[in-house]
Amino acid sequence: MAKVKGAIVVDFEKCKGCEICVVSCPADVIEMTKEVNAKGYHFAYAAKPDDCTGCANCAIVCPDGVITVYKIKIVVEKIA
Amino acid sequence: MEEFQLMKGNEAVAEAAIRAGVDGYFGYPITPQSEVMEYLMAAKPHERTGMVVLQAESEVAAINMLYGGAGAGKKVMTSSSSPGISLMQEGLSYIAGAELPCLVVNVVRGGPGLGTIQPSQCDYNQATKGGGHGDYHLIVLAPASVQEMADFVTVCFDLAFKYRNPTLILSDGAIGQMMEKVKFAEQKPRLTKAPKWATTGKTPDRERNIHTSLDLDPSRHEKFNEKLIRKYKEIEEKEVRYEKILCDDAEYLFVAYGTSSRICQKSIQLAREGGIKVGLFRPITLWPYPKKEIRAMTNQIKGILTVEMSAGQMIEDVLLSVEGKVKVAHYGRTGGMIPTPEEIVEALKQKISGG
Amino acid sequence: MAETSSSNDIVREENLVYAKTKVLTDNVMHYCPGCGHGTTHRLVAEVIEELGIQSDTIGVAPVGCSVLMYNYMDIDMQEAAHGRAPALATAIKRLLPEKYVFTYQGDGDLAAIGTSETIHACNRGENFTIIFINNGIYGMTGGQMAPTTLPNMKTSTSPYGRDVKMMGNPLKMTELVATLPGTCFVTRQSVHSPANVRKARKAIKKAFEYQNLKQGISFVEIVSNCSSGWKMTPLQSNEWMVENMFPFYPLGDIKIPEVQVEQKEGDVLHNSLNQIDKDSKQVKY
Amino acid sequence: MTEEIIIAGFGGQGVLSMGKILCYSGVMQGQEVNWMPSYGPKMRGGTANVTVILSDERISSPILNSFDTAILLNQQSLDKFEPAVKPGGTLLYDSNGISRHPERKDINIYRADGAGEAAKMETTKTFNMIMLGAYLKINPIVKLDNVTKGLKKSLPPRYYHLIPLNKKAIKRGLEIVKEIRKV
Repeated sequence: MAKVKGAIVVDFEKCKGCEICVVSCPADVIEMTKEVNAKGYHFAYAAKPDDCTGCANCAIVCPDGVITVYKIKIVVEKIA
Repeated sequence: MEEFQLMKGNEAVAEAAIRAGVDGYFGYPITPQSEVMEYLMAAKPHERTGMVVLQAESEVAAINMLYGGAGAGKKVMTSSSSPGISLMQEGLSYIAGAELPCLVVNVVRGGPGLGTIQPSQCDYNQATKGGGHGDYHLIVLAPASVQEMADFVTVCFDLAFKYRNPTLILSDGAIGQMMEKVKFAEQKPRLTKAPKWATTGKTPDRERNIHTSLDLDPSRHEKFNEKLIRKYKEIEEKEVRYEKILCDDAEYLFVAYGTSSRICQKSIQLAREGGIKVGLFRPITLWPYPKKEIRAMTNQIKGILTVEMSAGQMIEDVLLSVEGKVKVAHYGRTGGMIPTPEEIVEALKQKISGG
Repeated sequence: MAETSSSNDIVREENLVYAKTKVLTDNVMHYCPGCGHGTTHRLVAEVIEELGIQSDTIGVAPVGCSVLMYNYMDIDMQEAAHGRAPALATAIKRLLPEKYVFTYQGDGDLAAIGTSETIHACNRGENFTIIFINNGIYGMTGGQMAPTTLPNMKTSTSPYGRDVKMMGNPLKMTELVATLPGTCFVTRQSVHSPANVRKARKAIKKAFEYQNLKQGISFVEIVSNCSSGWKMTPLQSNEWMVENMFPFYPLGDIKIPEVQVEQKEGDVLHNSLNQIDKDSKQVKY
Repeated sequence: MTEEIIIAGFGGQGVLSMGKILCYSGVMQGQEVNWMPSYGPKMRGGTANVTVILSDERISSPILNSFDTAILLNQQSLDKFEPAVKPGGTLLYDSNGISRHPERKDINIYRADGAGEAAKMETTKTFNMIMLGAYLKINPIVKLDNVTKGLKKSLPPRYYHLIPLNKKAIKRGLEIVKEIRKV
């Protein structure tokens, strides 16, 4: 059985904290940080990275193109 | 060798444009220059050279088409008359600000406003002092014959590309509408190789080309303006053109350009018949203005009459040139009226030479 | 169940599924947080990359918020005077007919000061693409009423709401240009959600491909937000847009050419262009 | 030699084209020429005039106040341009519809009933060529062969068949011109 697993990398210095990625993530992976970046914005990060499927919804709605998305298929083995 | 043709100034500009290898003409009809586009449309330059001729929806659109075409590295031109040229000032300022080459032909008519359709020289200030917003200059040439209407098309494009600056032919309804003999240069090919600054698509071997006149950083923009100023200085040093007629023994001088310079030649004849030794200094480039050359004349002459079909616009440049050394007066007619040779002689007597 | 990889294992070049296109520069865009301009710039850049036309594309930037677009796109661009982008693009495309030319214009630029240039370029059937951002407001100058401002919508120059009796009606430029014989493909999209972004991207791609039909302007309106001008958070502005803008400016294709550009894997656009030229006599609109 | 001519009459009488043919004839014999029309929204039946200059030298002003020759084809033009003829100059007019004839004593005055003659020919469009012929009788500044060449240059090829008729009209003009007064 194969499962898709993803990861996002946020260029947080370029993030403007608009939160559109947050509402666009079907797996509720993304949240905003409490701290701010050099420009004073709370920025997006993968709060629940394990739930990321690499669907790239966050990246394609990001107005500033700050999210890069990776994805692998992993084999889940049953433990006998 | 090609034979002479008999043509209107407006038609000569059009034929010269095709022969000069102009890539695009964009214009909007207005009297007294509509023959330019009419001739071009009839001459099928798209078949002769591949030249694009397009009737735009307005002068505003036409000049901005020039802006686009010039950015793409092409030889582009338009023609219009006074009210239309006013509408083009926005685009001219942008083209000057983006340092792009183009040619605009102004066949001047009487103003202000809708004015009249008769010949005038009332757009001198607009043409030579910038015209639109910002510290910039057009290179301005004033033809005095149909032959020069044709010749200056090539001259202007050479200057426009050499300095990456818009150029303007300042003509008027008389030169546009009158017919004279004209001989055209051989057909030149259109530009096939784009200048390196042209927006033709960014290839991997170069940085992207951007044409803009915007810089939100004033200190950087000041540097850009200083660069423009240096360019204009260089043009002032190198590109002044003028003609002197019967100046060798002249005690008095007419300074006149375009149509009025032609009329003054008749006036010289009349004045000399009456014993007044007068010559003509004809600026061909109105910007850069032949200041040094006019000043040099002050050693020899007693007074200057500028003759303009305006309330007196070029006289300011003459005054700046002579720096108070000799008396300078103006004679002109306005609103599309043209001074006659006799009137000019009378004005010379009354204002300058006496008797 | 046990995972066989960690996040560090996933973030590798070979696993990349989405990264910013190289047709965008690394300059940080000056737009406000959540602004649709950024997304739309990216889509245009992605389409240029996908079609492999970076070295054949010339863009024309407007005056408005996107005046500095040329700082963000790694392509040849010209900055137009306010409203005149279609005039520039007309000349560029006519003088370089083999290139891809597009204008990028806001609603003040395209639908107010540049109405004449827009309508006449569309009506002449120039073969370039217009990307039109409609956020119902003048963003750059600080939130004044635009020709596209909705009835009763508050702006700095309609502080009590747009009174259409006094201030006139919103202008639906997209429907208007669709009626002109010189337009080929006219559509209205948005970029506020992943699904809409995907649709908008397809539309922009088509709009560029349709330049090869030589059947006229391809016109893509993007209904967008303006959180600063509307005085909302980015998320609120998107919600407001869905509730208020979309009913007035409904999304979807308004005009499509009957002949579609075929896209096969590895196809060079110019091949399909030749085919289209052969077929074009049968095209009806 | 410089000849400064004003031709004036009703629009549609062929005033401008008479000037043009004269200019072309001058070009054919290597002269400098200038043709300066009154322009603008001139309607058929309105007034039209054109200044024509032929010279062996560079031409100065295209705008003139006085003329060596005036060819005047209606009363309005006669009234306006009779005073503009230089003393000793020439005035040629068509007498059709003229109630006040030229009065000056210091100029040469000629008359040709061109309109009447044109009515007798196949088409009244020959009027201007009759008057041109009359002028060339008074002052043969251009050779008739050069006029033929000039006609050919100024007409589009589709009108070449009209050249013989025009030549006939010019010849008729040569015959009918009458000297009224000579200084």
